[in-house]
Amino acid sequence: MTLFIISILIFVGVEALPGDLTEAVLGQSATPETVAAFRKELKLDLPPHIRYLSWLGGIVRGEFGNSLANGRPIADLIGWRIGNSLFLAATTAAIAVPLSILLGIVAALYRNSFFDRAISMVTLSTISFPEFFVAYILIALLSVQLIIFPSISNINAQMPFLEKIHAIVLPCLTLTLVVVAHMMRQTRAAIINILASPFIEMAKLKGLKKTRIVIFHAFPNALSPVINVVAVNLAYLVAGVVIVEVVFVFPGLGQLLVDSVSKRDIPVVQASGLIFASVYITLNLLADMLSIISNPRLRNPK
Amino acid sequence: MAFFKLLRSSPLSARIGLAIVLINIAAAILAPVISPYGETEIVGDVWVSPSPDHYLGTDHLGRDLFTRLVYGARNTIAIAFVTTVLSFMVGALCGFFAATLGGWTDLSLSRGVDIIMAFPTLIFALMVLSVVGTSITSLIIVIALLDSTRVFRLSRAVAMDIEIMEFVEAARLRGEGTWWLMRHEILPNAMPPLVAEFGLRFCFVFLFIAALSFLGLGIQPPTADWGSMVMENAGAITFGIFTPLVPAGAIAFLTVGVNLIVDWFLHLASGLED
Amino acid sequence: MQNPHILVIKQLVIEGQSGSQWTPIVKGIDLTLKKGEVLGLIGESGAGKSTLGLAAMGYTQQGCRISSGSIQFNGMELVGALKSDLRRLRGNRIAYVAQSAAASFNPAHRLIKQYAEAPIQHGLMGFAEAEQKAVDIYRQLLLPDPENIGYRYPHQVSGGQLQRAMVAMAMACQPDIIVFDEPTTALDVTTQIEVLAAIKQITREYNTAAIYITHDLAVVAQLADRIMVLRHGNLVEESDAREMLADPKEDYTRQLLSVRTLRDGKALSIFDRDVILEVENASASYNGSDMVLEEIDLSIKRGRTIALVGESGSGKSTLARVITGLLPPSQGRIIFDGQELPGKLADRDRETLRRMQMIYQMPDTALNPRQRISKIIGRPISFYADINGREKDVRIKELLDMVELPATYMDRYPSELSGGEKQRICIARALAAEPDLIICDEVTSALDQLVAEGVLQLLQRLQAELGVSYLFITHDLATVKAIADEIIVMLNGRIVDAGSARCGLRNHCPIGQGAASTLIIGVGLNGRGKNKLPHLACLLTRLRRCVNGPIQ
Amino acid sequence: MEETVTATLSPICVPLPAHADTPKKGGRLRLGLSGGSTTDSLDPATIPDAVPQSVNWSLRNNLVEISADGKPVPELAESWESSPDASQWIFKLRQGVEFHNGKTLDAQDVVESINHHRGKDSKSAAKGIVDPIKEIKADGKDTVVFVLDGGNADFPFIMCDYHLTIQPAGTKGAEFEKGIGTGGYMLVAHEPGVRALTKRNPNYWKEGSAYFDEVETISIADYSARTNALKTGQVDLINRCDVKTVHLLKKAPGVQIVRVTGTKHYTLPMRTDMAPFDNNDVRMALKYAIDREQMLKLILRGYGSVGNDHPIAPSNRYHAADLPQRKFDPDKAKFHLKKAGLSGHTFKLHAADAAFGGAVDAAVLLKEHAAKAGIMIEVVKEPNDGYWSNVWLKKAWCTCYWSGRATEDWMFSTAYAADAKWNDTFWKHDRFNQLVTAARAELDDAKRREMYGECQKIIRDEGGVIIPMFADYVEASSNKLRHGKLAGNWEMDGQRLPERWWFA
Repeated sequence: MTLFIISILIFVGVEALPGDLTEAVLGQSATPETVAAFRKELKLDLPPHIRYLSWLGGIVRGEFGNSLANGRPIADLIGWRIGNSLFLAATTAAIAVPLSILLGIVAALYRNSFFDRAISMVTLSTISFPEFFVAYILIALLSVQLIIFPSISNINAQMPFLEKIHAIVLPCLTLTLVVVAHMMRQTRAAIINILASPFIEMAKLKGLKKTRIVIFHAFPNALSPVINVVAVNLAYLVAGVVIVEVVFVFPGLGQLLVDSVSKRDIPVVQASGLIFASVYITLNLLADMLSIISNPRLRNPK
Repeated sequence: MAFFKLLRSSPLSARIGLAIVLINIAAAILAPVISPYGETEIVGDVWVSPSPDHYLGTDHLGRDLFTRLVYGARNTIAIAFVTTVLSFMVGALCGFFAATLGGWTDLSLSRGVDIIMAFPTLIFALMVLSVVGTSITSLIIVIALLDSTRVFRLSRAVAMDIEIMEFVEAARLRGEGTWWLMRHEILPNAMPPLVAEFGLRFCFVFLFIAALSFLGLGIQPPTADWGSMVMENAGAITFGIFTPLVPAGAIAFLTVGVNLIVDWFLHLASGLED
Repeated sequence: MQNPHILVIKQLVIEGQSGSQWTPIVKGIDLTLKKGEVLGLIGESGAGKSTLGLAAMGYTQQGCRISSGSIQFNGMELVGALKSDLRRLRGNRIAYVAQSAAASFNPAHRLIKQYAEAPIQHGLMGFAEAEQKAVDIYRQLLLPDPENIGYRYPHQVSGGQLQRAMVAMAMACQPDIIVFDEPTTALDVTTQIEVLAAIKQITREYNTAAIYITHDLAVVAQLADRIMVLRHGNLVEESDAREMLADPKEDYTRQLLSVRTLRDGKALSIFDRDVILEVENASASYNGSDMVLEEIDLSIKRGRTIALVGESGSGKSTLARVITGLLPPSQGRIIFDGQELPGKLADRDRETLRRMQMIYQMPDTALNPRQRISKIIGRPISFYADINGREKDVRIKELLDMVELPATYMDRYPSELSGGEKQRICIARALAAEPDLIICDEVTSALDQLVAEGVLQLLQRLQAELGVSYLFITHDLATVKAIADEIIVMLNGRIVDAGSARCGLRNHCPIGQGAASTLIIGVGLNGRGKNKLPHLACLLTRLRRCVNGPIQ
Repeated sequence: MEETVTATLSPICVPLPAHADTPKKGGRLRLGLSGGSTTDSLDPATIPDAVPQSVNWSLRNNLVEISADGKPVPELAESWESSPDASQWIFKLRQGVEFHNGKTLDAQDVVESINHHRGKDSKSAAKGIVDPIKEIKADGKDTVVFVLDGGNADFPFIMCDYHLTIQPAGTKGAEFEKGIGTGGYMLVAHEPGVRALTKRNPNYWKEGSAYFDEVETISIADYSARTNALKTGQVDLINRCDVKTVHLLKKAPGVQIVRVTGTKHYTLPMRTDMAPFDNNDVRMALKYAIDREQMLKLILRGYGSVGNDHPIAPSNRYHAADLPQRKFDPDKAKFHLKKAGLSGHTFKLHAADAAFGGAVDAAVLLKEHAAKAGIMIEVVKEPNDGYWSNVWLKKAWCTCYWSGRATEDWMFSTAYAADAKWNDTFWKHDRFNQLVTAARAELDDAKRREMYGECQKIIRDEGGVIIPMFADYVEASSNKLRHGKLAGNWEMDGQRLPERWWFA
């Protein structure tokens, strides 16, 4: 249902953009005749609602249709890009999620210590820089000065896995720096919040070690907010990384969407928009489910 | 005054944050006075190193970087501030409405926000800005609206927590209208989390503008704003020229400052002593 | 020779932080505890009894510090001891039972895991052995299904059981001392008794010394060998329990001990037969299908007080919501002063709303913390009567005077007031509307004994002066006895009995005859199963003791 | 190290000895190029930008190609001749040329390939340039005859257009994406907007050409990313260097800068049909209000040459070198503005970097210059997206660029003739239009030079366009790459880099 409304919104949105695909593709060389002929070929001369309905019909049958701009099947176009986007997101998440949770726990454990303050300043600074700037700095340091990692991550299907991993180290690192701060701070806040609970005092009065209290008593109860913030960041990693894709020439979905918007390639915009929306919705659902599973109160009703 | 008393008890970090923010605001207000050159005046060669003539050197067009930075403070802070205020007005209002009225209003507002949030913000902004053009006004409105979805969520959640309090029920039983409930019962109690969020959102806004500038939809040149300045000069970093670090540093500086205050504020509001 | 005292506290001063200042909470108290002895610490909130209790473990809460004095446990000095040494002691040699078991059990872990944690972490035994012991202790504490109850999560067990599980947890390492911090305060009367019995039994059995902290003399009388009365961080009186109960030396102690005064027989007013509110055949539910209230009939006379009693979950508060219009009834009528009211709050006119006011259990949440007292009380005045400016201020002062508060409170925020004062503000706010009926939802249960009594007296006085009616929702029998003209007993969403309060309680009617006894059955039966009726007699005696004060 | 090769069409160029070594085969060339998009296709009718241009020309050939000297030389056509009035052209095709799929090239392939751009239903961007073709017919298997609607002495130049590549007859729709042609490389993989991988065509008919084993073309839109990729050796060549940083890039080890002055120029078209630009004094005022030298220095960092408000580059055949260079002259600007009675008027200049890199900066710079002449300009930054459809040809004054044309006639009849579709100044000048038509059919070289000279003067003094500068094509490559004389008709050696360059 939500997806349906989103698809209508996207359609209306792209329709509302000035110009259409033909003008965008032909650019400076558009003439009224060529534009008209082009439109006819792409059936852009039909009224919008008919185009929408035929698109919807295709989706119901499981067909995304073809790109207007280059006539390729959208499923092919999107297929490997979403694979790439997910690959990047998964790799980043594999580093960022454990790292930020660990840092969050440690920061909560030694809160107001030098370590806590240092880590909070560092993460704060990383989110305070524009994303592309972090990327440039990393490139300048790790790719240009010390030639360790490639500065562009144009992975392709033929690449072996390890080479792929090597290629995406820098975008991964950039994204990690961007998301870790948020997740870590939330983890820390959630745990500290829990630390005010009576059962934590109880645990202290049982003579437990600080580490055990934080990990065994506070963290399990802070899971729900942590899961939620992780979900939000994962959704961002899949859908919101256009800038990193541009800087690192990474063939992800975001760039496709931006290109398609600028070329008014409606079916591609629709399809990728829907994918983003479903990723977002799925992740949120997943987060809700995990929250329930992590909470014995909800998992084992009376 | 209560404020100064509070200030005296504030931790060092909060004082640093406050100082940072005040410096920025002062720079913003006094921009025409303290800047040695005109905002868009070309005064020298491109990317000149710092010298007594140009404290921070020049930018990619040969304009004085210090001047640009100071004017950038003015524009960036003003725009981000207006945007944030707008987004809070819209977001908090809708959030409170949703929480107080509940039912159908809540459902439709929340759904609507869900739908907007399901679409990547940056791309959404990109699309909308392509339609309406990139004047400062449209930039402010579009970002404010996008941002207000986040504010909506927060204020709705906060208002929901307050809404179940008995003093709200008492006011309801008294027969008070929705507006009174929102204005007098909910808003004052929702202030601490909202103020904290305001700080964070404020920082987010100029980072967001910087991202938009990167994609070519930012603030119009020659208006100086930090995000565009980073973007315009970003190419230099590859060659070991520090110019883009200056506006980026300014962004980071202010963000850190605001966050330090926010942390302190949250700490005060939570009442958690540690 | 071994010191007979297991715990010796000398000249202990503990300070608490308020703002940037340190103010003493415990002001130089001496305390000794022998092996196996139960010491009762009694006092109102803010007396410093919890702080003192925790100090026995060498622990202070955040924002507190021990500034001078000494605490010796078994000859070992705890003040200034190494953190690791203290940790080895806590949970092992000295254990703690907190006020709210529901909050003090980690909701994420099973009971047995939390039970076993201390012994395992202190290296006393492995999990299997701890598990074995747990079952034993659970059984001794009369927990149902002792073999399996440990494998439940905290939320799956009732409050009384949870509190007993916490006692069990404290016993896990067989400590020398257990600090009980108001372990029964948050419980219903009946469950209180169960827990008290369990504590008594188990401490005797293991010869464990205990510090028992409470504000309720009735409770401490059951358990303690010796009692210390604290007030404002100072020791008021200390003596043997029997001695103190029989012959208190200090006024303050006497005040605490004094049995609540029953109201005098009230002269029937001319309005006596005048019914202000009638509820006819009302049913209600939150989700449309599961009825929370079923076929409720009720009438309240002008100038009288009706007490609505029942355990939590019996539907008392829901009934209040139905009457106020917050929850429209699915069937039935609500007639106020002869007029049928619309079910929904939004459909009622302002005049009706004015005439029916409500006072809540927790004054903390019932008062907007961001409004000054003048605004809280002033708003109903300007809202209903459209009185503003000086006239309003005069009226506010009158109201403050009525609830026995100084006029200077006008400019204060609720957080600057004590609990009892806040509740008085709530009353003033209700009175500001000049209502005919005030619904009081557990208005005294969050207050200390003496304060609560003051509030009840105030309410009675106001009733006499203003002729207002009260619908009094409570689970506390003492309150009922103190204030009600009539009693209605609710159980599982139905009214199970009704009748006159005074005759019921004053006459100690046998089971099944008067309203009060019905109440007791209702209370007793709830959650225990009707086939355990023989147990009731014993229960009743204990209950009566609680109600009427200690009989030893 | 830097090397300047001026003048594609001028004879001054001497190949540098360093690059005179003999070409050799082998290696994988990796190009990191701007100008690609995920919506690119290999249908020559809709090729928009550098990446598909380069890929298309590695896969396919034209009838005629422009040599490094700027002359039309035979490619798939072996030779051609025209009727005396230049209105009929006969192209003889090369024998034995095979497509990648094994089919042999014949006249029908050519006819269909050109017809792809003609006719009512054509969506081709090249429709405008093939419009004058009245008829195309195959005369046997290896001769194609073009009948034009008027004489055009420069017709072979037209056949060099990058859209007019030759595909096998019958190619349509998605088949274009297979990239079948007669070119030096065959398509292995193509992911629009990401990369294209081609490998050498072992049967390539063109001798001494296509030296690389493989060519990988990677789209890198972000300039810094391109620079970094080159510096870190992930690509061998990048196009469209940011002139602001070229001097820094030059210092990087293993990098060489390749620059060519071509016909590309930046323009600021004013609509002569709209107030206030319908007044030539206003146009003159603005033309005098611009400091071209400083703009060239700051915007192009010297990588280009100043313009003289007409679109004919010094490298063009009939460039009027004797025309005095227009200088920054605030007094004259004031004078003209006053004459127009518009002192104190604020002019709106619509700019976006879509027009050319640095367009917005240039506009801002112009604003500063004009301010010295007391002229107020407001720079309106337009979004890149939709710039060509919403701003160009719509707003009264905006920024624009032209890649230029190989011939004067082509340039003039595309953008300056009264009936031209892209007459972006909406300029109508009778004398100019007569001259252009006459010169097109004129065969006498001296007369033609004279006519085109006058055309340039008219545009300069009465036209609606400010042309502050011609921009070099600036590329940077690994110094392992070698090349011959560079062509200037397009960037990257006339977009023929993959088949003309080699590894040392």
